[in-house]
Amino acid sequence: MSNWLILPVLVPLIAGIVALFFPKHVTAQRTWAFITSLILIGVNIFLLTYILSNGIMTLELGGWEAPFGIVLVGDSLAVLLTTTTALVALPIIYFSFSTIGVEREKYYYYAFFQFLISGVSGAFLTGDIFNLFVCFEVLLLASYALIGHGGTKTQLKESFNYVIVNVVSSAFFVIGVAYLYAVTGTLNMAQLSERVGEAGSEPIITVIAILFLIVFGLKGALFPLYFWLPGSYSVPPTAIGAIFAALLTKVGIYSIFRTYSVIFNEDTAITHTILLVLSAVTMIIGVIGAIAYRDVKLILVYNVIVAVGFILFGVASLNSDAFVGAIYYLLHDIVIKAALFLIIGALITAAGTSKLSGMGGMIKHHPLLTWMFFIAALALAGVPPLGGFPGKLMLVVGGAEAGHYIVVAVMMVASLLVLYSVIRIFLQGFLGEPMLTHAEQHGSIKAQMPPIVFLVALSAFMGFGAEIMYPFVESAAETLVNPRAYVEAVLGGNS
Amino acid sequence: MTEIVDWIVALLALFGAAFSIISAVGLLRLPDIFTRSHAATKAATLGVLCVVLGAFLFFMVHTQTFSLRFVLTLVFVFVTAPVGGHLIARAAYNAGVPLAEGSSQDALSRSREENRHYNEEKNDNDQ
Amino acid sequence: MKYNDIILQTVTKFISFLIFLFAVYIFFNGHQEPGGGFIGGLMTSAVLVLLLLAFDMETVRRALPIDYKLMTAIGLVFAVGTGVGSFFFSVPFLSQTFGYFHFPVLGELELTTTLAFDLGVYLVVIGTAMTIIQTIGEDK
Amino acid sequence: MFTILHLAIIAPFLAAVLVPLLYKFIPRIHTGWFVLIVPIILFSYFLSYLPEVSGTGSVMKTFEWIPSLGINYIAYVDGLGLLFALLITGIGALVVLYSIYYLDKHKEQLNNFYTYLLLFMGAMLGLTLSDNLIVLYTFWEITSISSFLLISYWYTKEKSRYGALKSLLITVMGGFALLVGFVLIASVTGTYSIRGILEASDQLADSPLFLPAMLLILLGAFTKSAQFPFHIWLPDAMEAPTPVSAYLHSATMVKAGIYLVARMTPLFAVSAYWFWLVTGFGLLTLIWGSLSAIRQTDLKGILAYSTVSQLGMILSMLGAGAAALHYDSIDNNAYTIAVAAAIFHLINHATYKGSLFMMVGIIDHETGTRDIRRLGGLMTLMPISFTIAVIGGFSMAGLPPFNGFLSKEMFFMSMVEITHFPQYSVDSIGILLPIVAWTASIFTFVYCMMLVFRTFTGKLQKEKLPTKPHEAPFGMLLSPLILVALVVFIGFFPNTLVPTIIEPAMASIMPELAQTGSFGVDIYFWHGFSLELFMTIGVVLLGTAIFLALQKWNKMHVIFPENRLFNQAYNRSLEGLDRSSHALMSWHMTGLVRDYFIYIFSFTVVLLLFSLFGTGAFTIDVENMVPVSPYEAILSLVLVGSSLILMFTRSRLKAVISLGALGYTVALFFVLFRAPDLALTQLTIETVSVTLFLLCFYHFPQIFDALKETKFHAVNFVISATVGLTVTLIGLSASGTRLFPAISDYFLENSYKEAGGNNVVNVILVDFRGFDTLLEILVLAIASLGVYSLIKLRLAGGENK
Amino acid sequence: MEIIMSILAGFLFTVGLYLILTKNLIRIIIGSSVLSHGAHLLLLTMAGLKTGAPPLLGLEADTYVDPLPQALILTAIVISFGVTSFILVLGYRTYKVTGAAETDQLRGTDTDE
Amino acid sequence: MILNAIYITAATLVTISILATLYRVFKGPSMPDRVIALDVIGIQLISLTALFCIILNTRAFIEVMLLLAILAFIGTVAFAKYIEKGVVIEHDRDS
Repeated sequence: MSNWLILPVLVPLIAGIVALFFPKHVTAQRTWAFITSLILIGVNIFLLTYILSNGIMTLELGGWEAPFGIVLVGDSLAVLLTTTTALVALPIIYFSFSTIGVEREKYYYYAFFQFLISGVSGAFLTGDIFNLFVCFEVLLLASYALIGHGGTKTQLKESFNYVIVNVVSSAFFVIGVAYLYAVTGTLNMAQLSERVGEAGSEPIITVIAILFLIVFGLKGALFPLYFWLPGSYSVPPTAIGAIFAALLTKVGIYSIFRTYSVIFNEDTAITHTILLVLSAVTMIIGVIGAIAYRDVKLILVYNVIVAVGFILFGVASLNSDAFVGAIYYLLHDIVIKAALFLIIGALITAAGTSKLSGMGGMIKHHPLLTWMFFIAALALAGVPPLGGFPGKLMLVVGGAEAGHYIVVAVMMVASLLVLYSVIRIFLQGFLGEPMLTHAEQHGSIKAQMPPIVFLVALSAFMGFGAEIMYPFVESAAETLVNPRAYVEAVLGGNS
Repeated sequence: MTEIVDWIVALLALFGAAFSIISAVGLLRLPDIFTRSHAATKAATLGVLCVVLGAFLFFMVHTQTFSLRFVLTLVFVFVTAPVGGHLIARAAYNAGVPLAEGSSQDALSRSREENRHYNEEKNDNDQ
Repeated sequence: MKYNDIILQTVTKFISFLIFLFAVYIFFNGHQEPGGGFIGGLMTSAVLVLLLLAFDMETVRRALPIDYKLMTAIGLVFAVGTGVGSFFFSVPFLSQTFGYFHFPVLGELELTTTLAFDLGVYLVVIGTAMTIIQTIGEDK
Repeated sequence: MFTILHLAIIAPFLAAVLVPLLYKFIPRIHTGWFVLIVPIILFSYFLSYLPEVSGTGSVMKTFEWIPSLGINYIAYVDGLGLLFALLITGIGALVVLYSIYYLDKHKEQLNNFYTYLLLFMGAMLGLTLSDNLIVLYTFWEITSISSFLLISYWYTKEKSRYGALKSLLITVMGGFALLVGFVLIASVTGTYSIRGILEASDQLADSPLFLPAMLLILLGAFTKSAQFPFHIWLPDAMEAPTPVSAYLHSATMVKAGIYLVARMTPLFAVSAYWFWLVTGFGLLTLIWGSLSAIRQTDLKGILAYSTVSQLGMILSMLGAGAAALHYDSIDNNAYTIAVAAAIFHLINHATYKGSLFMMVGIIDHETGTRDIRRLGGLMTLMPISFTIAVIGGFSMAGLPPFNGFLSKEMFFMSMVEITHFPQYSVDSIGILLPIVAWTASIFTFVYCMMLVFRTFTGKLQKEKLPTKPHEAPFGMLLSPLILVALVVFIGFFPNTLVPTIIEPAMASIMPELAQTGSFGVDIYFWHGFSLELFMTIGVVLLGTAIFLALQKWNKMHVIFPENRLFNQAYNRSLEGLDRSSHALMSWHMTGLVRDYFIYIFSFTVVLLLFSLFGTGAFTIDVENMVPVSPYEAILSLVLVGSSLILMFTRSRLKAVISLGALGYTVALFFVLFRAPDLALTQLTIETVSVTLFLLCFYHFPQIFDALKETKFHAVNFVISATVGLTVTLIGLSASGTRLFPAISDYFLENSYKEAGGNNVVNVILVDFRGFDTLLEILVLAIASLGVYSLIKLRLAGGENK
Repeated sequence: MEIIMSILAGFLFTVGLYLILTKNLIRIIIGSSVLSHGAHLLLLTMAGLKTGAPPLLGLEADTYVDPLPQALILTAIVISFGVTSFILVLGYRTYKVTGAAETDQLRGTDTDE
Repeated sequence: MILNAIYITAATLVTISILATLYRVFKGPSMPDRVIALDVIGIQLISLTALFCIILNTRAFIEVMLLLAILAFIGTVAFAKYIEKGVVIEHDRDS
């Protein structure tokens, strides 16, 4: 039974491998990618329900007992995230059919995509810090391949920066693991948790914690480590940008969640203060960026950064309400970022430009797209009862509980400006005088609508159906607040 | 028995090291690439021969194992070192690296003329 | 003018065979002595690189008509396949097993499923290295 | 449970979904007719609640929405809620009726219009009939959004979009403040239910969060109700079609803030801050709004500012009414009159303001302009409109026999009364309150007169009108006529409203007082030669004088120059935000990866060194270290040497050679530290990498050979050296703090026994940590395929040459 | 020895980062390579430079060095090989397509088309 | 013990010669000089590894020696071809 836990990694992995065998058959590639994504969703949902009723699930890979072999840990948080990943992957794959271009599809596009999903799921599930590094590398390599895929001028310009920044951060990841291994002598996160707990507030562990914060902050685009993000997320084709914006930063954030709740939970005074300040500044810098630009892609990209600040604020607040909020927000942000990117992609297709000044009156020819954008924009800003709201509410509640009133205020101002930044797209791009007549439209976006509608509906469901999600989110937050359960599930409580 | 072999090994090791040093000195002191290449291949291979032979003996005595791989290593070095030296020397010549000032003659000067057009990578050669 | 690399090519023919044998040896012996799929694979690629250096792309391709991308994929299939097998035996994913078997001529030999896994690694490493080198080499 | 009441509240939303379908499939019939059904049914439905909520009754129905987060949809109908529900649906029905004639079904996108309108109606209903603060907040935001959509309905107009954005930003800002306020309240009381919170109000009063929560909630209410200085969004919101203005700005949207203040009164009224803030801002808004209204030349502009001003008035009455809550019973509690006046005026305002907006709409529709400088003399051409204007305008001015007079009298009365309030130093500076109220009323009178007489009397300037004026069709006049009929009716029979609506609403605002008996509100025209009457007479006299004087000078802008202070503040701050953020971004987002690294590394180093030395984590443990052999030291020098070459070399080939040397040396270190597998791997990989480098050099340009700009870069060096130093220091500290034995003995023990391998490293790779290896070869595979597709796949837009 | 190794790793980091901070593509790529060497050496050092036999049980020694970090480093080496080869190709494709040999020529995403 | 000292001395000497050779890599002056130096370093590394085998008394590194021999050769060939022709792997020599 526990073997099922590997499936979120294995299904896309196998899907990708099989896709390598017939790269030139585009239809087959598409069908295969679509079917496997469906299977992935099914597997994940099954796991999710299974875990909710049976508690944390572990899989000792290779049958080697916990601290020695690699162990996959499926707690609610991890499986919620893999499920959301799968749910986002499907529409983006569908979106790719009509936007990515046959040429790209022939050059392993879907394989890279599946490997990316595989790496992301692996990073969510793994309970081993070095394996986390390897999973990171898988998803990074896949992202390198995707970001430069097609090799257009703009893409290449940014990909080099992207790759080099991540190479450096990987090097830091390795030395972080090295330090941790020197001090604790283990790699298993549960055992790390135990050993760090036994060590008490050993100062060197705080230093290592901060190093990890920097490493994950680099992946997660935390202030002041986000510089690589705007360029690299805005250049690749929309579908790729969408999956990046939806997932890649989230993996970094998830790692901060995991390491800061399971491992570095002893001496929180310094680390969490740093986290708090950084999250606030990240929100601010993100909205400033979102306001500063008149390019729809860039506006969205900076909004990715804002969300990072929001979610980490939940971690910094360190109470169960805040964690619930952070998880809600995290899950929703995956969905809504994907949705917004796809919408913007369709918008750019229709308008022929990504500059706000070059578009207008889209509502006239594309009313559905307009309303999808509007709803998504509101959901992004956390307007109730859409999906962004429960997360934001609980973040505010948790923040207030922890007494971080100033950051709560910052968060509210940031939300307002987020709304401003996206509503501006609405006002200038969708409303206003139509720039193009019907004949001049730059391309049909009909085929792009189903995934958009699906994602927006998913986002709306996350708001209206917050109650349905709550048990999962709550138990996820529970493992964060109280990592004992996690440790016991992995080590069997006897070591 | 072991003792004696050990001393032989030590001696071989020292010899090898000495050859190594010689080749290094040669590499440093000799005037041009071609003479240096001579020092490199000759002295270094000899050095390696001594040391590896020493190691070979050492393990033969200490662990009673006869490892073919030592021999293989030697074979390899001996087969490849001259080829490598040859290739570099030829490359150097064709790339237009000057002979030492005291060289009496350049036997391949005609062929060098013909090869001018291959020397586009001049910039690789130091300023 | 053309260079003739007779010396190099002759030596290469001889040596590459030796290295290849050595690589295979190192691959099979990896479980007991230094070596294994990675090193074996890398050495095999080193052989191929040497061949490419001594001869040229087309010659080598004619001699060894291999699609290295496919080789990579097959390698992955091997590696993943040993894991997927565990689903049928209801043991944890990637569980490996080994046993000692008696063979008529060779005598007592150890056979492990890790060998299949390692073979996957071996193939992927060769496939990867050679795909990269070949594509760069072909690029005009 | 989901009840009919819930259904009724969200019915407009459901209808909103149907509207586009109806519009699309039944284009022949004006969509408005279908829509009209909704508010009419709802109005009658809510009327049926009248008996139940009379007195202190209420109806509560709970639907569990997100109980885990404390968010339940509790529909709660009490006096106050019902009052609003009736206003919303009643005026809503009239507005829809009016809009059917106002909006042309061929020219306008009716589907959008009615969808927005229904959304808005539903949101207002939900807002006023919710007991749960979060649900209330939800509807609150939906009102902001639907009003945004309504204002931007004519989306091609620049000004519509400007006004829409402004109203959205301001009201959503208030909304966010409200949310935080609610959360603060709930964090003290532990519930989001208004009922529950009122029960725990003592607890809240003692909490340090009392004041912040109150301020935040007031901020929300003030922004929504367009109180000074947040009123600036309202005049720009006049870009919406007139039916929208009539709806939003007379009866609904702006009243949401009033509703909230009324709702929160029992919770916060004990505070002096509440009293002064609400009353003070109310009066300030009142006078500011009426002064601004005089300056307007646009009819809708006048109405907009008049709305601002009137809202201030209602709010000030509610504020003054807070005084009543300081008494335990209704007896001898003269301050309840203020609350009664507030509610009464709320109703009156809805009636006359609605009719006036519709009247302005008619004029706009029929003459093509709303500019009073171009209008005049329409009395004979549009007699019915004129009648509406007179009744509505006079009522607003507070003239008898209309309902406005009654509530204005009560307003004066309560303002005078409040000066007797013994607390909060009202007895000293409180005298200002009636004076301000009275002054403001004079200007109110003036702009009402302008509205009526500048439009309908004087000379008709036909040449200035875009279209030939004539009376509007009957359908269009119907709604305003009904409203003015109400104005007159209420004027004559105000007490019909008292037991049915006003007193239940008062009971909601003052629940504890309501327990002690009836409020005994009695509204009548004549109550002797009281102070209030003289105040009204004064208003009329002075107002007429000023109006006539203004008429003569016709240059009111000289006396009251257009003051756009707050508008400018808004515009400037938005522009400033845009510009400064752009400046900030282009300053640090240089696009140069080196700069980014500088930031990142500086940050990293500062943080790490700070934590290393700040926490005293730095230690060096020399005890357990391995001694150094001479050759190891020299080998280190080799490593240093080859990397130094790398650092300063100008030739790329030299760089690769030294990179190779470096890699080989590293391999030798692996040998030294007894890692044969590593050494083997490192060697082969190094060789293959070097080959790769050489291969790639073919594709790099010639000029690339001499690496340009290799002069020593001090800043770079300092930064990288500090990072290197940090790495070293942490490394030393970490290896000096080995707290636990490594887990690796297990591998040594079990490698042969369990996995059948002697080479432990290999066994770990393929067995113990086989998953790592699986993913690792995946990485390799991706890398190779990535390289392949990078080279082979060249889409347009690539390749320079 | 630990001190020397730590310093060496730090030094390799310095060199690697210094190269990365230059603007030249090739130097950056080489820098990333150096950086990973530093990381690997550090990982080895951090695991403890115990004296003992190489982790080959066939040697039948009394003590062995810690095999786990070696496996980790091997993984890391192979991964960084993959990354290096990718980035190398990316570098030269970038040069060919954009004509930029220095990162400061890679600025501006909007000069396309 | 003295034997061990001798081994270590030998190892030290070889390392010194590596260092000296490295100076040639640094100094040049021509590219082939560097390559030759690199080739020599490779060979010296074999010696050094053999010495380590003796010092550490382990057979574990024999493969390393063999590999060094192979790879040093491959490296040298690659460099030589690069210097000579600018291209390491020819596409098709006959054309």
